[in-house]
Amino acid sequence: MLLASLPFYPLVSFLLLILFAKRLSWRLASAISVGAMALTALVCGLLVFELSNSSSHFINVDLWHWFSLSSQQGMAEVNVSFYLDGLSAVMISVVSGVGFLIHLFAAAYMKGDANFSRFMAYMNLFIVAMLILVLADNLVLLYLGWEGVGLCSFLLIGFWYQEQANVLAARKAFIVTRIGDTSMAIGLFWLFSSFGQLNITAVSELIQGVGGSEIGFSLQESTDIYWIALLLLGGAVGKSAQLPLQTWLPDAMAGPTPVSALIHAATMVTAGVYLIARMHSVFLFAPEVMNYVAWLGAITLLLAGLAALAQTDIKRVLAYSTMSQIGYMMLALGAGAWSAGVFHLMTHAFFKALLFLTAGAVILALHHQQNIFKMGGLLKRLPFESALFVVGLICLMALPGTSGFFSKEAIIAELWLSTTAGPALWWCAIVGALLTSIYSCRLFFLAFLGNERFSEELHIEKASLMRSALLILALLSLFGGLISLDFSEVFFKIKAEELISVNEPLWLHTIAIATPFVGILFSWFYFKNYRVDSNLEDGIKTNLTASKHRFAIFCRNGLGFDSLYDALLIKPYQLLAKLNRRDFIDQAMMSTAWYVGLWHDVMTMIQNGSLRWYLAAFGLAIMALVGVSIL
Amino acid sequence: MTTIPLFHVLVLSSLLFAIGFIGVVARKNTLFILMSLEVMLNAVGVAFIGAGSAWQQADGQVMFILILTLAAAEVAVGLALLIRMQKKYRSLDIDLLNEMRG
Amino acid sequence: MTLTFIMLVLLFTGALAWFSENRWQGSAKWLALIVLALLATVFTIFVISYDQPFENLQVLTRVSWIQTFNIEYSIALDQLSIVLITLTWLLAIICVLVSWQEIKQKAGFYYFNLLATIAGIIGVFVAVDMFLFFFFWEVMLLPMTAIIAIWGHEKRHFAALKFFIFTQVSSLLMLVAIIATGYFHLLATGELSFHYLDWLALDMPLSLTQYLMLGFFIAFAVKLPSVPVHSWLPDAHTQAPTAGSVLLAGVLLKTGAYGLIRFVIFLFPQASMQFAPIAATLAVISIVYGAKMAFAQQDFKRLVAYSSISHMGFVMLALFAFNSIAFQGAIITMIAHGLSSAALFSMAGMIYLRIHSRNLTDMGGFWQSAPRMGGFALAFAGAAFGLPGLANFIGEFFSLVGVFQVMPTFAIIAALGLIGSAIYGMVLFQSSFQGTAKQEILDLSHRELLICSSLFLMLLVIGLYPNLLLNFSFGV
Amino acid sequence: MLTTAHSQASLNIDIISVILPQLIIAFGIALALLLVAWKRSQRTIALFTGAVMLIALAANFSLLTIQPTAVTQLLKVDSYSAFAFSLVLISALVSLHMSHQFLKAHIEVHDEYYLLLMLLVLGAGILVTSNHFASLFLGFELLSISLVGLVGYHRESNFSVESGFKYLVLSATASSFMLLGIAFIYSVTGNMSFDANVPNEIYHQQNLRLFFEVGILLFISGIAFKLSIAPFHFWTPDVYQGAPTPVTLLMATISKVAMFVVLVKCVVAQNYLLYDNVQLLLMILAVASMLMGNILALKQQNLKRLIGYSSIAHMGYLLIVVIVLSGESLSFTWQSVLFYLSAYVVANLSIFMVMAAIQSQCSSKVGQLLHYKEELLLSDLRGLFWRIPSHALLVILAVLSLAGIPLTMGFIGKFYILSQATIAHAWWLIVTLVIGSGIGLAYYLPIIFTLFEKEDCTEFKANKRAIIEHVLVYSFIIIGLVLGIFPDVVSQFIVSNPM
Repeated sequence: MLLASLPFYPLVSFLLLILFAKRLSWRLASAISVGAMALTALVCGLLVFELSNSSSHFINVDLWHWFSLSSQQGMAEVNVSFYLDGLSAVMISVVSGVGFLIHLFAAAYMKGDANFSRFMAYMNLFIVAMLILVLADNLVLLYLGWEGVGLCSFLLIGFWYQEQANVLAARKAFIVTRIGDTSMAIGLFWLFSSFGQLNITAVSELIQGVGGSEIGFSLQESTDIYWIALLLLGGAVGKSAQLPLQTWLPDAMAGPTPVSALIHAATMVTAGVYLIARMHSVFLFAPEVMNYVAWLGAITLLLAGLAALAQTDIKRVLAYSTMSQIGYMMLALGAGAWSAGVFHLMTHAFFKALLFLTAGAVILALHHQQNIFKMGGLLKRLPFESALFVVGLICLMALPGTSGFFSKEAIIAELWLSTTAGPALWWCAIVGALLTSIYSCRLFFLAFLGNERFSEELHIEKASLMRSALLILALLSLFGGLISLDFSEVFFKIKAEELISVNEPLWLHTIAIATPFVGILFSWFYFKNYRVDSNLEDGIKTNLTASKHRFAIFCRNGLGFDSLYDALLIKPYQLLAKLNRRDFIDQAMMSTAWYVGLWHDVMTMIQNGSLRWYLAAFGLAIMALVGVSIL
Repeated sequence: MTTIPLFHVLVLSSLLFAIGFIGVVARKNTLFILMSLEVMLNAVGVAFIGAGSAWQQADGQVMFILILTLAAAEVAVGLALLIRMQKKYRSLDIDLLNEMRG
Repeated sequence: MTLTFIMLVLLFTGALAWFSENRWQGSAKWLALIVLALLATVFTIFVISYDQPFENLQVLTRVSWIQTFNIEYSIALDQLSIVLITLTWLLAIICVLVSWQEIKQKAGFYYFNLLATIAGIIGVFVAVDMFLFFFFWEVMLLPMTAIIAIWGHEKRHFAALKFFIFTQVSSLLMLVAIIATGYFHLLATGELSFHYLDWLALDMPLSLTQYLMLGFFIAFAVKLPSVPVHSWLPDAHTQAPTAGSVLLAGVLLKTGAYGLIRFVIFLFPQASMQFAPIAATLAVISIVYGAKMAFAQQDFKRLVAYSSISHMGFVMLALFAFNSIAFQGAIITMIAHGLSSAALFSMAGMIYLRIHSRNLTDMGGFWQSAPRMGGFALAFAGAAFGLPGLANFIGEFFSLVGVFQVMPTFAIIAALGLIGSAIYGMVLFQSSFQGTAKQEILDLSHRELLICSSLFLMLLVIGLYPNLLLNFSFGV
Repeated sequence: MLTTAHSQASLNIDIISVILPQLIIAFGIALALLLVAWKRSQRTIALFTGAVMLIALAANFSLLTIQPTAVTQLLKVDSYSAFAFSLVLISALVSLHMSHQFLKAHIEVHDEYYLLLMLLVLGAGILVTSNHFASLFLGFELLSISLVGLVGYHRESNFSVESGFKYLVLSATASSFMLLGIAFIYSVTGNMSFDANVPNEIYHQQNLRLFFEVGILLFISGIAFKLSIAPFHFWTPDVYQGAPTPVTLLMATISKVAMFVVLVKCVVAQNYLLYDNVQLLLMILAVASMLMGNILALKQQNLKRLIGYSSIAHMGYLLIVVIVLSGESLSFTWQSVLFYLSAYVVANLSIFMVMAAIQSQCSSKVGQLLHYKEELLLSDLRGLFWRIPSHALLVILAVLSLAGIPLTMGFIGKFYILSQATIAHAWWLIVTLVIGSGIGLAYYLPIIFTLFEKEDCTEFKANKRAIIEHVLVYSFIIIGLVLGIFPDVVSQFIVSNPM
């Protein structure tokens, strides 16, 4: 019952806020929204506790019967009902916990805004949708949440809708993800038509039942599974900003920073990962697709890292790093390292939220200055924020001991031996880690070391709300790695093929651990001019600028995907629309009218009131008719 | 006595009729048009009489008489209109009468 | 008998409103509103209190009308018609509400036309004698055309003419088909009959039915509308007054779908099965083409009109899938589209009332000054692009799931329509309510609030609890 | 043979009773002449004419259910002809009222007008009952000559001479063509009665057969001219426009009805349709006039011309019935023809009534002499609905009926035609009909739209004095609606009788 109530706290607060939008004072509004979140977090904690010491490995609750689809395989009940197991437990705790903290932060961060309560309302609504997504026990309900979070992200990216840029960013985010969603929807149709089920557990049992048995799948079924997996992957790719649908995420940074933290770092973008983890039973029987997942993850990981190296906007750096981290998760899932992937999801939520929020604080302090080349030397000026940022970064770089370390190592460790991944991907992961550390250092040096490159006076926000939220997040990201997740009940392993006794080379782990340090070392020297305070060397301030190298610019613009899609899809569509604005079918239809009009003119010409012509016509007509009837 | 074959009569009447019709079409003067109308009607009369004699019936002649009366009536109305036209237009050119069109 | 009574009362009230408006200004709308509400309740009571179940047609009245052709005045009800009539009542009341402020001059005659149209529509939904059906089918057009032609916008005459000619010519083909079927009945059974039930009993050779079916199909495809005979719709919708568009989009298009169900698919099953590929192709084309055209439009109402084409494409596709899920999907889509498009059109009307323009380029940033309006606009746009939780989603989901089981390729192409709908939905919402504020407008008045919220609530309820409709079998 | 026919025709009472209406009209004419000699007054002559016609109508009513009876060789009265004649009389009465309104404005008295009117009716009466080429010819000429007189009647009008001449010359030509045709037919068959069965040997003698077919063609084209069927339609718009409105009404109703009835009679009796090239000919005519009429009427601003063009199209539609007519379903054919004709007549009467009303209102008195409003443009109807709903309603009904929209008689008429065509599988004709009526809407609807337009330019207001006018208008609205919804009321009069 507690489970059933979970999404309703934020929902109620959303309704309150949206109904009395303008009439609420900041205090009241923040109290409502944050309070609701606190309640959610609390309940969620209770639920996790309940789950952990309940005998069964899941809690299931029906709210009401939504609809039922009849098919050859029988009736498929699709209910509005929640399903809580280890996996979803992790997700809801991340969502509600991190969500609560971010709400806390946002309440302070957005204090000045005119539409504060609307903002908080959207945040709550987002939490609702996210919880539904996570808790859904069938794919249709999951799709509902899926679209819901999409809508909320659209609303929040375009929160400051007066700027056209934000509007366009919001549109882009929505439509690009919608493409993924559509493929996912088709996946659902396919799933239903071939298995007659949409309930997640039912589907996985069905598939495992058939796949695990001696009979195995018929050829038809296996191709079906292949396609279903592929289409679901499409959905995941869309939401999680993986190749080839990643282009919306950097633009999404147009939204307020708490939004970026909550939606585009911690929760929503990882929904794709969650989806794949949820449907792992389908993916397990489509090894090719698992392979694709791994490769997609790896490529995204590398490209995003590359792009992050060239960014000038602090939030965009973080956005790309988010992409690459999700790439890690995908890689893990592709490799069949489900729990590692989910684990990384969690830790990443912690430290990336921390990074974003701190960045937000910094940006606030710098009067919405986001360009890291206009920062520098903040370590002295904002010690608190800088410290927290460092914490976030070391987690991101996965220095030993941090939460990032545990999760990432877990992933990398499983790659080498995985049947669907293999050494090549392992190397990718390593290179990715290297890149991560390098761009993290670059970011850190540029923003926090070196000489101050901003003129105006800092405006120091000492709101205790913010700081407490940041602190908690920092602690979580430092020690979140110690949380042990047990997914033995959740993830189903293909038996039969035992651990292949190819003992992996010993140097793997050493390399994996060493990589970040190599990166740091490299950048310590390579980014010297960023780091050192140039005032010490000579009086004049050397004004740093982003590199003008063509390749750098290419990377800065997201490796040209945007322009590619623009040329391939958007421009043609717009052109088509523009050419055919007048609807050529309509034109064709109306041309008949024009034709008749033509005849009208001709005949009216004949109808020239001259009597003798009429007589002649009479005679001619008769002659013609005589001719016709004689011949 | 030898009877003229019906076929010839019909051909003759058709020729007459054609002449009359051409007259109606070609003439510009209203008076002549009326006259050509008479020609047409009488051509028809010829046909009727020929047919009647061929079938040894009086019907042909009866029809011819009817036609004559018709012709008379027509001419009467026609001439009345003609006078009005002369009054109005000071001319009998039929081509003046094309104010209504389209 | 009750239904006849209802229709007569509607006409009579129309006339009354017409005259009373000349006496007392502004009496017509109240009269119309009250009577509509009363009749709606009467209808509901009648349906509830009726003893037989409505799974299949219940013939209520059957009296001889024109002996010369053995034509009868015969009306019947079943679940399908009940649902559609309920929708009609609902939108009728909405129509009166939206024209509350909009219609200033000649209001009396306006309400006469409105009520006459509604009477005609109800007649279409209940008539089972084909001649009677055709009769209502045309009678419903006349006042609708009048509404467009008298109270419409700048190009109203052209639009009305186009609308009328399209429907008229197509329905003449249907008339020929009707007559042909009637005389085939004469040949087969020895007596002329235009009664639907008699025809159902008749078994006709496929070689004949395929042509008859085509005759009916064309008429309904024009009304639906489906590419390539859709082009009357954008003009009619754009030029009509708000209530006109609401009625057109909400109910008149549904009569086309209703006809497809009852007089094409149920009457000529084999023929329509045989025809299904072509119909499905047309449907898919209209889905994608409509979405694309909608994206291209600058005119708010025109955009919505093209989106209707796209949505009705889903209906047709689902109907020609011959699959029970798809069938349910089609019906839910009909209802949902009725509500959502009506909502969008009334939204357009409200905006027009404020800024006297339908052009999207004149809009923008209204959210600032009219947050409630913006919220509803977003909700309705969301409904249009099938946001889960709202009715349209259920409809499209059912349709596509059903279609996928029969002809996957079509379903996949149709699913592209979802992307297209997202695009035009975004364009619609963002260019009107987001961006820099072009001008300040007033927020919703209480009346408008009532309209929007009631429509939205219904969308939401159907979206979250579709069993309201799914419990009916609709005679499959 | 005529002579013998006369001798054996003992004028017993039932014969007289059968042709009583025609006789009444004939005597009415004679009496009218006497009346003129006795008292020259506008009112009396008008009232007298009206009375005569009413009596004739009453006398005609009893004939509606009569068995076909031959009156000599020349005439044959049956229920259909009776029905047609009552249509003729009704329209004549309406036109009489209109003409009275139209003429009483003038100073000098117009007895001859009413005489011509009665002659016209008589001609129509003979035509509808005629069963012999001679009587056909007589009626035809009676009709056309008196029409010529009426068309050119209005002396002050600019167009009277022109339209008069056009009608005179063209109809004279047409009738002479028809006569030639009759002559040819007679010369081949040797018998001018419709009932005469054509001897077969004409097939064997080639040259005569040629004449026979050409004869039929000429004969039909002569009638087609009167029916203004394309391509013999050229005179229609001009004469319609030029003639005074009541006369136009006569042309649109009486001559059409009479001519069509006689055409059907003759085609049925002599079953010309056995010759397939006649069928072909009729098809060509039908298709041509369906299309041309509708296309020409597009964008037409002058109301009378528009009606003229639309009449072309309507005759085209009606011709379909003749083409597809078959021996067994003869009564059904008659029913269709007569119903369609009555729908057409009612519609025309309605429209012309309003047109005449507008004209008589809009014509301004200049001094003593009245300056008559010649041109009646579409724009004169603008905003009529908001000023005189009754008249506008009548126009709307009429136009819808012409357009064949349900709720009106026109639709039922179209339903008849479509049924006929469907039974005969004449798909091409159906397609043409559909296209034609589709085009037709493009000029019918604008009329209605103009009625609804906001601004009212003409000063035409309802004048309360014309009671008869209002009675007529309302009654015609009711007739139109009732007969449109309950067509049985009409079709029960068109009782079939075994031929």
